Amino acid sequence: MPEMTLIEAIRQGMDEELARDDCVFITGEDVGPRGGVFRATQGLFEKYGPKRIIDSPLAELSIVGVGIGAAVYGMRPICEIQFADFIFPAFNQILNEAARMFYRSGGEWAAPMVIRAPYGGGVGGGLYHSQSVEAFFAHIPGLKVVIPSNPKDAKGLLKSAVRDPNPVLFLEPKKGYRLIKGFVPEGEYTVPIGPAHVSREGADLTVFAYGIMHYYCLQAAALVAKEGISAEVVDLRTLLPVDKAAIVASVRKTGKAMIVHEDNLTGGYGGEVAAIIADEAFADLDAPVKRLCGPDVPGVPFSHPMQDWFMPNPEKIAKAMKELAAY
Amino acid sequence: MPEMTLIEAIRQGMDEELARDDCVFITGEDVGPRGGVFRATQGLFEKYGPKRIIDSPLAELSIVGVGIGAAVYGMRPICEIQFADFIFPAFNQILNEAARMFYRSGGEWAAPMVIRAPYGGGVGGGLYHSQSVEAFFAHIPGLKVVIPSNPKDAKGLLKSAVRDPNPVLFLEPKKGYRLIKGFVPEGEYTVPIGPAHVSREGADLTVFAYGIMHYYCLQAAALVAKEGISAEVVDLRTLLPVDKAAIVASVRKTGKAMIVHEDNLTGGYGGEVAAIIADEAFADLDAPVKRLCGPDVPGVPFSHPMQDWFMPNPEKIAKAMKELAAY
Amino acid sequence: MELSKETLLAMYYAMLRSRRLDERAWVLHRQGKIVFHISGMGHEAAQVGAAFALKPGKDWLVPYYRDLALMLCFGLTPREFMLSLFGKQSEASSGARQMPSHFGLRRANVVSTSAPVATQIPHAAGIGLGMKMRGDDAVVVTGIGEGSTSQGEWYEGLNWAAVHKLPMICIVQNNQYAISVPSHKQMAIPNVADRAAAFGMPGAVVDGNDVLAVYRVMMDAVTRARTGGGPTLIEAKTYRPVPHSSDDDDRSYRTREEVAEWKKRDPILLFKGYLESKGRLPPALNDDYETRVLAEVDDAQKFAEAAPYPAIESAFGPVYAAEAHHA
Amino acid sequence: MELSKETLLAMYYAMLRSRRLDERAWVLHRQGKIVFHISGMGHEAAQVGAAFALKPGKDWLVPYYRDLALMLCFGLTPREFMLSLFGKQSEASSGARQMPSHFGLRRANVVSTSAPVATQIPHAAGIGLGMKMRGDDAVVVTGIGEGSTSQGEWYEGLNWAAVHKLPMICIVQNNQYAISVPSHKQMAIPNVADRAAAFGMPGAVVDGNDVLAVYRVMMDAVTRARTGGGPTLIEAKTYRPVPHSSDDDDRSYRTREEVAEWKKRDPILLFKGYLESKGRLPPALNDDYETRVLAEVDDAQKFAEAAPYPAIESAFGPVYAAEAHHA
Ligand SMILES: Cc1ncc(C[n+]2csc(CCOP(=O)(O)OP(=O)(O)O)c2C)c(N)n1
Ligand SMILES: Cc1ncc(C[n+]2csc(CCOP(=O)(O)OP(=O)(O)O)c2C)c(N)n1
Ligand SMILES: [Mg+2]
Ligand SMILES: [Mg+2]
Repeated sequence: MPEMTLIEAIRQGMDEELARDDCVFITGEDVGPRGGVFRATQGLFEKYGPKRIIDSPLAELSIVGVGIGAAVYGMRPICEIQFADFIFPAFNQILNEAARMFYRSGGEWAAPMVIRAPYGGGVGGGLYHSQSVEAFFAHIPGLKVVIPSNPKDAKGLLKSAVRDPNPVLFLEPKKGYRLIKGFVPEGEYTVPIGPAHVSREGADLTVFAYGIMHYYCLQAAALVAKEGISAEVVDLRTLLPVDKAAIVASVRKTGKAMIVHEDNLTGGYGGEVAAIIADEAFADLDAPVKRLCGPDVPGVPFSHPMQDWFMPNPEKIAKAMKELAAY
Repeated sequence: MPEMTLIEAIRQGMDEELARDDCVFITGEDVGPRGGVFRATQGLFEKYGPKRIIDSPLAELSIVGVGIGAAVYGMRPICEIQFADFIFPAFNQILNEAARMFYRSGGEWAAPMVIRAPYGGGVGGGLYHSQSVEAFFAHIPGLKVVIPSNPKDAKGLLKSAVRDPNPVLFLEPKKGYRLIKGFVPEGEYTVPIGPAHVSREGADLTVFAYGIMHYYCLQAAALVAKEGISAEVVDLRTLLPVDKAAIVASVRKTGKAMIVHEDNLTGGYGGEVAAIIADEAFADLDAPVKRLCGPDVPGVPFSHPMQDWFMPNPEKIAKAMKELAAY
Repeated sequence: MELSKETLLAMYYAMLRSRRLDERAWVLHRQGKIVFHISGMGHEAAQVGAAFALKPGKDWLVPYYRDLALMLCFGLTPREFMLSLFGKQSEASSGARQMPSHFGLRRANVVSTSAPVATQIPHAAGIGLGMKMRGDDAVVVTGIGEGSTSQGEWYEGLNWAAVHKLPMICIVQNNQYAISVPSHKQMAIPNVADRAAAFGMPGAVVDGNDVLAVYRVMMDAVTRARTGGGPTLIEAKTYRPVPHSSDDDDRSYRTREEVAEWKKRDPILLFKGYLESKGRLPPALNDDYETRVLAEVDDAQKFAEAAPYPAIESAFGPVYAAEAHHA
Repeated sequence: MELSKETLLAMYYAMLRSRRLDERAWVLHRQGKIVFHISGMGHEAAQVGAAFALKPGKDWLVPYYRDLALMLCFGLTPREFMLSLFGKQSEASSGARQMPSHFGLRRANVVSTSAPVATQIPHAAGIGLGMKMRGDDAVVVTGIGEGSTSQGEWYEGLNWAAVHKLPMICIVQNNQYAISVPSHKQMAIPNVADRAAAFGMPGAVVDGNDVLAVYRVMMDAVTRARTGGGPTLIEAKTYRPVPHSSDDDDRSYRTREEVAEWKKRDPILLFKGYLESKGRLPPALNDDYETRVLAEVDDAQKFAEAAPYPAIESAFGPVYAAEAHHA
């Protein structure tokens, strides 16, 4: 099992899918000779050529809209959005077109495609290169939303996404691209879209997270373990459809729940998780349901002291865990 | 106090603001001679002329984007989006531009403007003329999101929105345009953006709603009152910034909470309300926090039996109230 | 390129059939039997002229809501159209989930369409891209109104088609109004087709009320597309003799004289006159056609009236395509 | 339109000042003192030629990230620019919330800008609309790269300007690449300015490395705009001699020969040669300019290095403008 970074795993996943199925192609800004601004597609242009690795015009709505057309025709596009911050010109296409194609046509048509986008802060990117956008998409029935937290899942989930007959938004925690390393199985495997994953068993409380925040939560859990707190960590992985059963089961067990995301608190995905818990695990709850999230300001500020204030990190998470455990 | 419909109150609010401040102007599709497809701007073109009541090109992103430019220049645009379903081409402008203008410029620039859009189902409009879009916007710090449920509030809140130095999304429950009637004070008044309103006092449970669902909740509360259930009804009115204090105060009092919206359940605004309750009113909660919402399908179906299935109504709400009261 | 007598008469019949079906829809609406109709009246020459230059079954269509005549040529049956008007079970485009005229017909390569205008243009480009990738010598045609060309979606979609020299034809049906908004408020140029230069593709203005003129221009475009010559922008100048939809009242934005003037140039009248002048349409034949069409329309109406509404369960989903869907 | 010697030398000094400041930013990045720089190098003639045709203080600017030279002409100081590079307290455009080169300067009518490309174009149109409404004979100018003209936002914004004959000038700085993507992948036409015909406005191609040529074209456009003649699209052909930004490596997408070839046509070199040939720039004067610029740049760097980081609290907000903000 070779160790690799998150972005290497993503690249390998795309490479294998391109090799497996010649309906698969990639389009997006700078995905060609440049290999993507984060190098996710590095080497693929050389290997698969300009017909399958297509530098798009600088226009996200049509990157997705053209992808939809190709998908209904029978291709399997992977559309790269350079930064999640720039996905919004395509919001109409994703929401009103891709996600609704299947239902609105009575099941006659579908738009099987993957939209990949690096998201998240802590990279000195300021308001417009740091956004977490998952909550906007986790409210769109017909769309699937996936966020991997480690290389193994990233590759396996991406391969599932390419093969999925539905549109899948695949959000990649860009701060983790090179930071997060892990072992990836050799040979063909996939990780199913849907199930959450209990990545650390615990007894005192459950913390739900995804992406790089999940990575931090594991670190925080290790920190509080030294103080005798047994935290269960659940990697949600698929945000839509949401794995209600896994959420409820863990809270039934621990009685205390906390959700961590770097996206703004209000209206964020944590609200949905908390609401599920407050309804379906109410009888087992021993404490208020807590959310540790990015503050409600319109973006991650650039200057690093302000950025540090914005971003959750293992220390902040550990502190919140301790408070919850003490309730 | 004259009685009028919801849409008449909105029209009167715009008329008075146009008369009060010549920086105010209206733009949108068919707002001119046609007076809007719902007649919200009827008569205003004749009264204020083509320079202030501007038929826009059929292009929502620029209706909003041009509005932003006019706003930073010093005007006070009211931008009409013909149906909320068609607001998404402008999502990027609302989220990345209007809402962030003030914070991103360190408070130097602001985009004071109103974006009006009729929303909601039950009107035979199918997937694309029935959408509830509030959840997408109630997650955007820097934006205000307002939804009136009655003529008095509609006029007063609209006037506040026009005068607000921030961008305000003003969502109008279109099924209520002519259905909902009420008395509107004579003369000048405003209703502040921010505070929720306890529209019916009760002791056994609280139901939170807005727009036409609030109207239905009042009817449902009257229904269950006959069976001895005392339901408190809270009209949220302003979804962003959210009135946490009002939400928590009511649940402290009744111990049971339910949120009603016609928007899809998962990732909807009800999740945020439930999460606030599950955190800040946990100790006072006597029952699971319930959500009665539109089901998680990609839109309100057209054919009326399916539409009826989708939409919450007073009977469904009353039933859910009784179940919660019995917990 | 001489058209046979049979073809000319088939064209005429196609126009007549669309018209009579369309007229019946207006009647049904006045009778309160259906809730909504949006009409293709006046556009029959533009659409039938286009359709006859194509190969249904091989070529692809991404229509817009006025494309009734085009749809009928592609194989939509009057019964199917009537089912959509009544929102009845097994409606072909959406299972009665969508409003009428939100066309789509999988068996005929007609992609499902939505209401937000211009979203279909990037889809058409994507289909064209797929054709090019696969070496398919089919053509993709998409329809749109002149007002909707103000949308960025239209611009971006055509730009892709030009950059990649895709086998795509965009037919702009310029009926001079977008609901109430005259085209001089949409654009500062007289012809939409002049915009072709902005993309680097040929553009052609044609009299949209002259079915043969449209046919000729389309044949050029189809030949170009099928032989690798790339996309074409066709603007068919026409007029909508009826209100925008059954919800509209056009008296506020145009004079009765203007409408009457254009009705003299009704495309069916014109073509009938032409055929008669060439001795191709003796009165008896025309009567025969009218009788046949009436029988078809009557049958369709009866069929749809007798058809059941969809079962409520058919609204539930599926929301997501199953793995095997596009295998 | 003969320019005085003083003006010519002022232009030269403006170009030199921008260049030296820009070069220093690259040095600071290599030294690891700053995290990001995006450069205006090579674009100085286009920007200074434009700026000198305008009236700072009266006219409005909606810039893009390469507009450093234009910003300096509008009154941004080198100290202010350096503060933005270092993300230091009191940074003028955003309070160090935004990345460097996300320009904005309230005191100089320079509107705050974001990162998503082309969003500024509708803003410029809106400002122009405001000017027209108020009878203000000012002009609004906006800058953009050629790649970004693929966005629907650009199209829609210019369309508004044309329909309403707004006093707006859009300067497309065509440096042949959008990051790695050459312009022939963006569009199937040689000149962006050819797109002016699609809007019904004048378009002009100009050598963007020739400051006087740009000035002349701009003067025409400004005169037209100021006298009610409406908008102009100007395309300044130029080249970016450096990578896209400090995060880029341009060797994967263009040859060193190509870059070297263009460096021979460096706009500062060209203008220096011109001035020398006319006897306007004796070596001593040039040395004097270099010394002055160096002192300014040194001072600015020292100032910014010594400045404090923003207090964490300055990240908190305010998120919303207060009632009185735009009174
Ligand atoms: C994005 C979007 N905005 C607004 C509407 C509402 N609407 C439906 S049709 C229409 C006018 C379309 O005019 P045009 O493109 O000229 O086509 P026509 O109806 O005249 O054939 C409008 C504004 C819509 N469907 N989609
Ligand atoms: C909507 C959006 N998509 C992608 C990006 C990332 N991006 C920043 S600059 C750039 C290239 C811009 O090229 P061009 O418009 O030619 O301007 P230039 O940088 O060459 O001056 C890209 C793709 C962005 N900022 N905004
Ligand atoms: Mg039209
Ligand atoms: Mg460029």
